[in-house]
Amino acid sequence: MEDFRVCPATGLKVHKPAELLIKINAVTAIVFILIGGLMALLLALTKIPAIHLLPSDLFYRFLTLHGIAMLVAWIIFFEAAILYFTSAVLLNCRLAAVKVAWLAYGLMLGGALMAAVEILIGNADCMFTSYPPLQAHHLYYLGVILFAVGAILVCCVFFGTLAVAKHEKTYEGSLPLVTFGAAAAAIIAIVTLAHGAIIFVPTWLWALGVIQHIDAPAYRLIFWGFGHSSQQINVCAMVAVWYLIAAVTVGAKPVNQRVCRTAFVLYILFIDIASEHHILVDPGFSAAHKAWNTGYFMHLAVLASMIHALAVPSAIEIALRKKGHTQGYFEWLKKAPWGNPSFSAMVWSIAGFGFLGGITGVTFGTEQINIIAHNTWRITGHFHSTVVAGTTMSFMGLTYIVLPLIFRKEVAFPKLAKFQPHVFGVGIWTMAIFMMFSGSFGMPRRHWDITFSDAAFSIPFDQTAMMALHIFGVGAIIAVIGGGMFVLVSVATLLIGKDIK
Amino acid sequence: MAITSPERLWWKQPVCGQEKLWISIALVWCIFITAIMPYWHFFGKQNPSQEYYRVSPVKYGAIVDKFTAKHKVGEEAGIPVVDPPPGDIFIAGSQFVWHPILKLKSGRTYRLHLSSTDMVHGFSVYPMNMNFMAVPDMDYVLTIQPDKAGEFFIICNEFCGGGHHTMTGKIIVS
Amino acid sequence: MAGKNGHEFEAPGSFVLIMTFFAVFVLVYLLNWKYLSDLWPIN
Amino acid sequence: MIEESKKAEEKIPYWQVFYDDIMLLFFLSAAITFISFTVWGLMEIGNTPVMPDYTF
Repeated sequence: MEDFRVCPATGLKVHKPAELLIKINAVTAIVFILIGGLMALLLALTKIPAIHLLPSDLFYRFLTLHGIAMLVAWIIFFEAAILYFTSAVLLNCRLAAVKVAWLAYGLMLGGALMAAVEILIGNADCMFTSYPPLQAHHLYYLGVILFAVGAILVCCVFFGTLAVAKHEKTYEGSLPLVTFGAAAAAIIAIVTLAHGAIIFVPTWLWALGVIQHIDAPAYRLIFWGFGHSSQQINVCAMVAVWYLIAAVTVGAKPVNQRVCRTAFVLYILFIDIASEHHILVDPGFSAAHKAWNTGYFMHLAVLASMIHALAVPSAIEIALRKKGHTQGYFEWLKKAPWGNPSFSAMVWSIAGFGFLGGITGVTFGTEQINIIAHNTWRITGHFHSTVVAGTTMSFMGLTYIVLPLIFRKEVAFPKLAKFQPHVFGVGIWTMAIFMMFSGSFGMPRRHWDITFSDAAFSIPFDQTAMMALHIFGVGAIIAVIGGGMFVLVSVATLLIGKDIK
Repeated sequence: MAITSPERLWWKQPVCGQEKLWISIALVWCIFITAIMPYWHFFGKQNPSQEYYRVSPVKYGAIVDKFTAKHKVGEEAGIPVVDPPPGDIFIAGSQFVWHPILKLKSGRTYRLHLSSTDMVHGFSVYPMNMNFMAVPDMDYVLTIQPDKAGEFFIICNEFCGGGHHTMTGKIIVS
Repeated sequence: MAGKNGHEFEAPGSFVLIMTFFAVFVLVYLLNWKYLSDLWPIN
Repeated sequence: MIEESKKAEEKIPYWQVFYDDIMLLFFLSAAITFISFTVWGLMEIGNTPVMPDYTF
């Protein structure tokens, strides 16, 4: 068939239209990480008290854009690429409904650009959360809705492809574990985006003047069914990517399929109710609702993460021990392919998500402990650990695999690529840790001026926390450099990388 | 491999001892961190309040104004200071100030009503680091018992508009 | 290759790592309860 | 191998069939989230009593 090519390295049949969609979604994602990264640099330079670069209105505007560009556009465009890759490519199958996939891409790009432009021209200084009664221009909400519809279509194409593969018998038995993980992500995505639709459509009508009032507590409830669950898409996608990178870089096999799949099933069933974490100190909800939704069901999803936390490293360890690195406890770790940026990005991702993001997430998600963490900078530090040190790092690692495999280009500047995950990792860890450290003194998030120079009371903030703010700044700048290296290597590979034939 | 289909009957593959041990430990831990939440509700002293009422921002604003007028003892930085007896006390967040300033007595019990007259605000007591949400349309009643004397500042920690970073308030405990 | 008879520790290094992780987890978690209990009594 | 052919005839365990049923997992996921988090939460907001009057 003309529509397919056979990958010389893996023997996989690659559907050419799917390949093109993977490429375009991945490239778009990288454009958005560039925009978001630029914003990150400006925000960090404002946060450092000694520099305090931006005026307050631009700070809040760029903070909103940073959230939309990173949390929504970069991550979800990349996830679209992952969904197409894990379905069409890994299952040796054609992509179902190529036209719908292009429509989805168009909607997502149009929506993201619409929201971004509205933010930049000052019509939507409302942060990612846009809590009513704070109102943005109606086109901002429309942009978010279009993006969400596009993302739902991506999931539909993914499920369609699974059905096609099953029907055309392009694989036998159960789905590969990585595809199963991606399916978990897609399931969660649809539940999440449904919440987004339920809340953003009325909010859009409210901005248009059709609806008079949006109930603030109800908005907060349903918004977080979207806002927090959308991060659980990332968790599933990231864990699937861990298994993928471990398989490709060291030939790791899942130690036990039943255990690994059970962990994904626990995610599918229970992780969405973790949205409760955002409304733990809100009026309107009883302790029963709070404790139930953060309690045992939710902790089964925590259990799932803890299962993966052993399953992935032990799969890697077993594979490396088989290669002869058997001495002591850690020879395998020392002799691991650290020069491979995919591998090192994956290790940074596992450690970052586990030690920084996971532990803090469970801690802050405890009903009572949330009182000392809610809306402080600890929360910001927490989700920079999960979404950046975790998800983004794993996606960076995957990029180094996708470049030769799908784009068929040799990675440009291999030495730079080798150091990139370490630079980014050191930066983002420093940044996230010191965010959390300052936050534990009560330093608020989304705050332009922690010296309170224009406020009624200039609050003498703790000097240790103020010092930590400078270390945070250094970490943030290192992280931006690491991110810049990633964009540079990717773009250079696309433009001047040698073709692989 | 994780990127190819597993063996046909993957369910029957036995779980090795190491994984079994870890899953057991993790499960016990998850049960513990679940049980500690209801436990703390009964035996702990710091719990999110379960008392809340519907109230329109206009009505809440009027109640806070009346409360302020009744107990006003002075003014600081243009914000009225009140010295109410133990019982129901009120604070409102509005763009961009927390008012009134409350004078409380250590060791006494107060029912602190918290709400907003416009946007969603974050109520953060510094340096104690105690955080709650002030949501319009909702009166959140926190039963508090200040046990340390001193000056406590209130920071708004939810973005509420352009002057968000200037939004502060004060509680004085004697 | 894994778990043929279901009882061996075939990845001892990973087990050490996960135990380190668990120790940090427990420590951070309990420390936060301690910080919480320093607040004003509130209900 | 003899063992292999035997295995091929063996019925697929119930749980494995369940795990392979992506649509069922999707419906369970949506049901749990909507019932436990969203609908219950909205009911609690809806049942909030009105603030009593305070006279000073």
